[in-house]
Amino acid sequence: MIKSLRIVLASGLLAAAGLIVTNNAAAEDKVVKVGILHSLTGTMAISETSLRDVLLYAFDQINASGGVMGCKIEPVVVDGASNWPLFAEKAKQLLEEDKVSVTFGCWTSVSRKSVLPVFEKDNGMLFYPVQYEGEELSKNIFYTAEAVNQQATPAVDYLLQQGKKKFYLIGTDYVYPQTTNLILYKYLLLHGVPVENIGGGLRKDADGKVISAGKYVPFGHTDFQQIVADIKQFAASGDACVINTINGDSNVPFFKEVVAAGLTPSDCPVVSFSLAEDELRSMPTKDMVGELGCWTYFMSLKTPENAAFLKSWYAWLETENYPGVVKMKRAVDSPMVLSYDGVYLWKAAVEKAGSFDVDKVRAVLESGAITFTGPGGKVTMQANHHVTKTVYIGETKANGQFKILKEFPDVYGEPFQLKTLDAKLAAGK
Amino acid sequence: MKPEIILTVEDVNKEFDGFKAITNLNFYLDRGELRVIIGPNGAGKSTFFDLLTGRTKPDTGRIVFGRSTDLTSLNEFEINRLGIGRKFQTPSVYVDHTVFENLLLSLKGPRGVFAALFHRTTAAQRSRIDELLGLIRLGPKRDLRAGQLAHGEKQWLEIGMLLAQDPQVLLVDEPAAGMTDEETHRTGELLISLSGKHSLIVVEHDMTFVKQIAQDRKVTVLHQGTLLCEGRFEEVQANPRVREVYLGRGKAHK
Amino acid sequence: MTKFAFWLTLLLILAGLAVSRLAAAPAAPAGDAATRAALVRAILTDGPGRQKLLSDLANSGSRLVRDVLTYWTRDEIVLYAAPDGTSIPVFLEEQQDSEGKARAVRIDNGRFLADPAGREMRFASGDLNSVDTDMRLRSTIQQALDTLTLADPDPDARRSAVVKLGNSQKRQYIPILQARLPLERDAEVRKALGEAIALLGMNDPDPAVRVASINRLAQLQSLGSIDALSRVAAAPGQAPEVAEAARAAVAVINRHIANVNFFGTIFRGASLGSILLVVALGLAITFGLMGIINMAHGEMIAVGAYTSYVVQNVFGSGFGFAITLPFSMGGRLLSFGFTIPGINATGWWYQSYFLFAIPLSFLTAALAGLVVERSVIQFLYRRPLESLLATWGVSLVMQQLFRMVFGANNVQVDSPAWLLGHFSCDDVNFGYNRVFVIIFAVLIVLGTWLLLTKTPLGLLIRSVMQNRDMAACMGVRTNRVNMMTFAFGSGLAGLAGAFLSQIGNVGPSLGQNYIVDSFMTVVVGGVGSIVGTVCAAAGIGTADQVLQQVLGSPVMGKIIVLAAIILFLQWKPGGLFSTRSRSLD
Amino acid sequence: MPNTSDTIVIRRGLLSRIPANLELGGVIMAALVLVVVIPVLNVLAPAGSALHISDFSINLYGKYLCYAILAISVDLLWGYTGLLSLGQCMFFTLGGYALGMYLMLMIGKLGQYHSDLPDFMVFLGYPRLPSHWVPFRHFWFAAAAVVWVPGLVAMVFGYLAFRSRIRGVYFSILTQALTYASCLMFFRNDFTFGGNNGLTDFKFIVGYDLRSPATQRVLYLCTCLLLFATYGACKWLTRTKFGKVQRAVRDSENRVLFSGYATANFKLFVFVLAAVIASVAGALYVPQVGIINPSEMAADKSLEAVVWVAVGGRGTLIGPVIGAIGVNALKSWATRAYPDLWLLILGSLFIFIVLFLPGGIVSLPARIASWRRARKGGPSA
Repeated sequence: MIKSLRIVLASGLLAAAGLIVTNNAAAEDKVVKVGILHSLTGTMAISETSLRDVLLYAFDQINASGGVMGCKIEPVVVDGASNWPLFAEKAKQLLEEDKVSVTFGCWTSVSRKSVLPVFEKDNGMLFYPVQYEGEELSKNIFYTAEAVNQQATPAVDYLLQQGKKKFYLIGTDYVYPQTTNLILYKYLLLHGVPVENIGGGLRKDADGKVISAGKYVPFGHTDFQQIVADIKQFAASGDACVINTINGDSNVPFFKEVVAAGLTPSDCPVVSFSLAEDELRSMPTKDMVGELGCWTYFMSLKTPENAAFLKSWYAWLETENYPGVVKMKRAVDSPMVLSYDGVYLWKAAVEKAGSFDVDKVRAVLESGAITFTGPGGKVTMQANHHVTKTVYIGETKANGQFKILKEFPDVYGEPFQLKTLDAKLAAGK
Repeated sequence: MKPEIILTVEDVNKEFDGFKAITNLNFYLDRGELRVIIGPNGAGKSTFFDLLTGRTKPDTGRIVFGRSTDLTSLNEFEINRLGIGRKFQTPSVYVDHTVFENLLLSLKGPRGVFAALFHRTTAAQRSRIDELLGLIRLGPKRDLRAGQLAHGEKQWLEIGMLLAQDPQVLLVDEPAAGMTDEETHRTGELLISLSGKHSLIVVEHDMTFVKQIAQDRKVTVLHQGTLLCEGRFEEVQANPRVREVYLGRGKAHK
Repeated sequence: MTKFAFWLTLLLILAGLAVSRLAAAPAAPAGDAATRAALVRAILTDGPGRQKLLSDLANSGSRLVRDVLTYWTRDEIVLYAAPDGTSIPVFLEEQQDSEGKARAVRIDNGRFLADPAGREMRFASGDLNSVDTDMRLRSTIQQALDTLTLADPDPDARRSAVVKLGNSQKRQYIPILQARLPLERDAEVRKALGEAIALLGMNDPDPAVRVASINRLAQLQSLGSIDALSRVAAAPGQAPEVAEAARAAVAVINRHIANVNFFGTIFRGASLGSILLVVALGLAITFGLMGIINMAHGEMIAVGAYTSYVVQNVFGSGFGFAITLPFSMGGRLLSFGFTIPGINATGWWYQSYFLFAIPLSFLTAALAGLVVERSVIQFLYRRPLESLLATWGVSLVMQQLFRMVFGANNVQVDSPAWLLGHFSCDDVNFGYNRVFVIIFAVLIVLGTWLLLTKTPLGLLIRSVMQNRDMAACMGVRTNRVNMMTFAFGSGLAGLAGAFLSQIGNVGPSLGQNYIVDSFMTVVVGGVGSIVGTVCAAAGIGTADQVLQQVLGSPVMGKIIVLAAIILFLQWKPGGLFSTRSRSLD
Repeated sequence: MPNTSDTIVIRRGLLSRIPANLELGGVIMAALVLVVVIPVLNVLAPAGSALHISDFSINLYGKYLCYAILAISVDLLWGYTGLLSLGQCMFFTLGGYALGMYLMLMIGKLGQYHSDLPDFMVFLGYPRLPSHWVPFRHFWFAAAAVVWVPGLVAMVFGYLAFRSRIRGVYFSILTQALTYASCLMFFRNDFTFGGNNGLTDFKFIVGYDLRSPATQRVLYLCTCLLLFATYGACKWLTRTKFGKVQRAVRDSENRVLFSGYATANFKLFVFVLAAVIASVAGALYVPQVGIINPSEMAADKSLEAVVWVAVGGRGTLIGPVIGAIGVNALKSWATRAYPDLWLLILGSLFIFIVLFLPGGIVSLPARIASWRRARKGGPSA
C-alpha cells in the first residue's frame, strides 16, 4: 500500500499532469476547431465573458446554416483567467495541442502582447476585437479592433466642432491610455489647442520632450475626489471637456464622483473610450445622460442588419444551453460586434481560399477584398490587418443606450499614429 | 572577605500602560549565591526576569552585571552570551527536535550564522551532552522528540539546556511546576549543587520546595513590584507584612 | 426588539404617506393654453425658428415650461403619431405598471393621451421616438432653463444658472442678472450674480468698466474667471491699466485656490479616512480581536454591496437569477434559480430603498459570516496563519458564487437622490455622499464602541477575546460568543459594502480592492485596538490625499503611503496603539 | 474536528516526518522521470503516439518546475523558519525582470519598430536607452542581477523587519504591503519597465533562438537541474546545525534568543536565501513563458504560492514540489474543463486541505496508516 503510494506521490502527479494536457480528442473529419481565448474569471471576466458568449452565438449561427465549407465549427473555450502568462500557455495549448484553425480572443493589450510570440512562432491566426493603442502589426493577428484614429481622434474632431476649447486627459496607467493620450496631445496641438488648455499634467524627459500627457490612476482605483475637484477647477471657466481613457471598474467611482460634484454634460461632457453598452449596464446612467462615447457600433443603430442581428441574438440567448452564459439583462456593444464581424470575415476568407490553412487565409484577408456587412455597417479587411469601418459618436441616454450624434463613414484603420503626427508637427514648425 | 557582587539592580522602575510593574527596586546578587524570590501573583517576578535578560528595558535605574557591564543597553542574546541563562515559567523547548538536538543547540560555543552552517559536532561535545543527559535523567529518551516528553521531563530538559550553556547566572522560573514530589526534591538538590559554581535566582511558589532550597540562604519577597523584605526563610515567613500579603489574599501556604 | 418594530412601523407609515401623496398629485402641471401651444410649437419646429421660440419661452417664467424643458433635456419628450398624421408631443409618467408601461401626458393640454375610444394609452419607454436633441439644441434649451432657473426656489439651482450665464460671454444677460440682484436673498447666489455680471463686464468696450469688473472679480475671488483674467492679462493690445489689474486679480485668485485646495484636501482626507475606517472596522473585529486573518473580509463587503443591489431591485422590478452547471442529469444540464418579485416603488418611496438596504446588508453579511464561522473558522482559532489560507479559499469560492448568481459584470446600483449632489462653502465642495460616509463612520464606530463596552455581549466578547480558555472555564459559552463576534465583524463589513455600493462599482472582485487597505489600517492602528483603527484610518486617508495633492499622481501617493507604513512599523512594530503584553508568546 | 493544543503537537509530528526512504525513493523516481523519461519521450517517441510528450507539455512542465522552486523558497521561510512571507512572488518577478531586460535587449532590430530600443520605449518616445538598462546587454550582468537585486531588496527589508522583531501575522501583512507597493511601482509606465504590459516578445537567449524546441528543452533541463540543486542544497541546510536553529526559531524563538543566538541574523540569512532562490526560478520562468509583467507580483500570486506549499505539505521539501505541480496541473486542466467552476474547485480544495489535512498531501500516507491502525486496534481495545 505504502509502496504503491510512494510511486503515486513521486511521479503520479507529474504523469497525471502530462496525461491531462496531452489527452487529445481525435479530430473528426467534418469539424473545424476554433479557439476562444478570453478571461472567464479574474478581473477581466467582467468584460470578456460577453465576447465568449457572442462568439458561441456566431458559431451556432454558422453551424445552423451549414458551417464553414461544410465543416461544423467546434469551439474550444479556454480561460485565460486574467493571468497573462496563462494566456500564453493557453494560446500554446490551442495551437499545439488542439490545433485550432483560428482563435478569437484577448481583451487587454498585455494579453495580446503575451500571446503574440506564440502565434508568430506557431503561425497561428488571432482575431483581436477590442479598441487598442495601435503601434503593433503582427502578420498573425487581425485587428478588427478600433485603432486610435477610429475612435479617439474622431471624438476629438467632434468636440472641437462643438466648440470645446479645453481638454482634460485622464486614464488608467497602462499602455493604451498612455499612448492614446500622447497621440491626442499631439493631435490637439496640431489643431491649434494651446498647451495650457490641455489638462491633467504633462511629463517630460530630460530633453524636455513630452513623454506622457494626462492624469493617471492605478488599476482598480476607487478614490477620485481629488481628480474630480481638479477637473472642476479646470472646467470652471467653461468650454471644457474630459477625455476619459479609464479602464474597467474604476469608471464607476469616477462617474459617481463626477455626478456628485455636479459636473454636468452641458458644462463639461466626458467622452469615454472604454465604456460601451455592456459597461453602461453597471453605471449610474440616469445621471450620465449626455456623456459621450465613440465606437464603431452602437446598439441603437437603426439598420436592418442590426435589427436582424439583435433579434436573432436575443432568440439565441433564450434557447442556448451553454454553462455560464448569463441570459438576463444582456446588452450588445462594439467589442462584441467586432468579435462577431471577425468570425464572418474569417469565414468569408476561408471560403474564398478554399482552405483552413493559415497562410492561404491570410493571403486572402490581406488582399483587401474581404468585406462583411455586419450589425455596425460594412467592414473591410485591409492589407495592414486592420479594418475599414464606420465610426459613430453617441451620447448616453438614461436607459444605457447611445443616441447617435454623428458618423464618420469608412474610416481607414491606421495603427501607427504617433510617427505620422510627429512628422506633421515637425512640418508645422 | 565580602563576596563579589555579580548582579546589581538599583532604583529600577518599569511601567506598562500606567501599570507599575516594578517600583524602585534594589537587588544585589553575590557570585555563587542561590537566591529564592517569592511573591504572590503579579508581584513582578517575571517582569524582573525580563528586565535582567533584556527582554524589556527599565524606564529608570541601572542593572549591572559583574563589575561594570551595563545590561540595560544589551539585548537578549548579548546578555545570554555574557553568561546569564534563563528558564521560562512554562517549559520552552524545541518540540520538533530530539532531546539530543535540544541540548546540542544549547551547548556553549560560537553562535553565528556561518558557524552554525559549518558546524560539526565533536566527540567532546557528545560526551558533554551524554553527561548532561545523565544529570537530567533523560538518557533513555535521547532520541525522542521533545514534544513527546511529559511536562516534568520538559522542565528537566530545559534545565539541562540551561546547564549546557554553562552560564554564570541562572534565572530559574518555577522549575518545580508540574513535577512529582520526588522530581521536585531532586530538582532542589540539583539547584543546590549548582550554587557556588554558578549564581542562581529561583522564583518559586511551592513553599516546601522553597524551604528545601532556601535553607539558610537569603530569600527575597516581592510584592506589587517592590521589594517587601529580604532575609532567611524563617525570618521572612515570620514577617507580619509577608503574612498579610499572602494570607490577606486568602492564599495560605504551608 | 419592540423599539425596532416601532421605528420600522413608523418608517413604513411615513413611506406610505409619501407614496400616497405622490399618487394624489395632479398628473400634469396646470398652465395656460398659450404657453402650452408655444411649447408644442417649439418642440415640433425644426431649424432656427426654434431658438426664437425657446428664448420667448424662457422669458415667460412659467413653471410648466421649466418642467417640460427639463423633460426635453432628459430625452423624455416623445412623439405620438396620431392616426390623423399629426405628431403629438407627450411625456411618460414616472409611475410604471407591472409591464413597465406608463401613461402619456399630452403637452398641449396636460391630459392623458387616450385612444379614440377614450381609454388611456400606455407605452413602454422605447415604444415612442423621442424628440430630436443634440448638444447645441440642448445648450439652447439649457440657456432657456437657466434664465428660468434664476427664479428657482432652490438656491443651488439659481447659483448654477447664474454661473452658466456668467460664463456665456454674452453681455445681453447683464440686464437679466442685474434685475435679479435686488430680489436675491441668498448670499452665495448674490456672490455668483456679482461674479457673472463682472465676468460679462470684462467684454465691455470701455477700459474703465473692464478694470472695475476685474477688480470686482478679484474681490469676489472668482475661481471661474481665472482663465478669462489670464487671457485679458496676456491679450495683445490690451490697455495697460486693464492688464495690470488682471494680473493682480490672477494673483489674488491663485492664493484663494491654494486655500480651497488646502481645505478641500482636509475634507477629502476625512472622507477617504472614513471609507477606510468603515471598511476596516469589521476586520478590526475579526482580525484584531479574534485573531482570524480573514482574507474573505473583502467578500463580506461584497455581500453587503450585493444586498443593496438586490434591495434596490426588489424596490424596482424584482430580482431573479438562474445558474446552469456543466453537469447533466437525465440529459439536461443541472440548473437552478429563483425570483423575488419587485414592488415597483417610485419617487421617494423608491429613493428610500437605501435606508432598508443598510440594515439588511448588515444582516445578510452577518449571516454569511455565521455560516463561514461555523463551517470553517471555528476549527482555526488556534491556527491563525492557517486561517489565512482557509479564508482565502473561502474568498475564492465566494467570488465565484457572486459571478454565478449576479454575473461576471458589475451590477448597477443607483444612488438615491438624497446622496447625490453637493454643497459648496467658499468654493470647497462637500459631496452629500462624502458627508454621509463621515457621519456613517462616526455612527458605526460609536455603535461598535457601545456594543463592546456597554452591553453584556460586549463584556463576553472582550473576555473571550482576551483569554478563550479562561472565559470557557468561567462558564462563558465561547462557541456562541465566537460565532456572534465573527458575525458582528462580518456584519460591519456588510455595512461597508452597502455604503461602497453608493460610490463605487459592485462586482465579484469588489472586495479585492479593499483587502490590503483594510489590513494596513488595522495593523497600523494596532491589532486589537478599535481606537487605533480609527486613528490609522484618519491618518492614512489624510496622508493619501495630501500626497495626491502635492505629487499630482495618485499612484505615487499610494506607493509612498505604503512605504511610509512599512517604515512606521519599524518604529512602532505593534502599531499606534499596541496592546502590550508582558507574557512571553 | 478537534482543536485542542494536543492536536497541534500531533500535527507537527505529521508535518515533518516522512520516512526517509520514501522521500529518497520519490526523489530518485522524480529525477528519472523529469530528467530522462520526459525529454526522451519528447525527442524519440513519434508525434501522435500515446507516449509522445509534446513541446507544449515540456514547456508547461518547465513552468510547473519553476513554480516548484518558488514553492520550496516559500517553504524554506514558512515551513522551516515560521515566517509566512506573502511577498515571495515579488522576488520571483524581480528575477524575471532582470533576465527579461537582457532578453528584451537581445530582440535587437526584430521588433515592431526595427530599433535597438525595446518597442515600448520607442513609442513612448524614449530617445535612448535609460542608463540603468545599458549593462543588461551583457548576459553575465543580467545573471548577476538576478541574484544581487532581489538579494539586496530582501537584505534591506529583512534587516528592517527582523531588527524591529516583526513576526507572525505582522510579517505576513508587511511583506504583502511590500509586494503590493512594488507591484504598483512596476505598473507605472514611467518606471521604464514597460508598465502593465511588462516585457515580452523575446527572441534570443545567449545567441540561441528561444522559439526553437531545442532551446526550450535545454531551458526545461536547466529548470530540472535547478530544482534538484535547490532541493539538495535545502536538504543539506536542514541537516546542518543552521537548519536546526532555523526550526528552533520556528518552534520557540524566545528560547533560541535566550540561548544566545541572534535570531534576526538567522532569519535574515534565510530570507535572503529564499529571495535569491525565488528570483532564480523567476529568471528561468521568463524565457519559458515568454512574458513578465507586474501582475506576477500581485498580492494574490504570493498567496497562491503559499497555498501550493500548504497543499503539498509544509515543513518538508518534497511537499512544496508536489503541491506546486499538483495545483498548477489541476489549474491547467480545470480552466479548460470547467472554466466556470475552477475557482470553486480550487477554493474548496484549499479549505479542505487546511481543515482536514493540515500536513498536506505528503502527510496522507501517515494519515492513512494511522486510520488503519485505529481501525484494526479499535475492536480489540
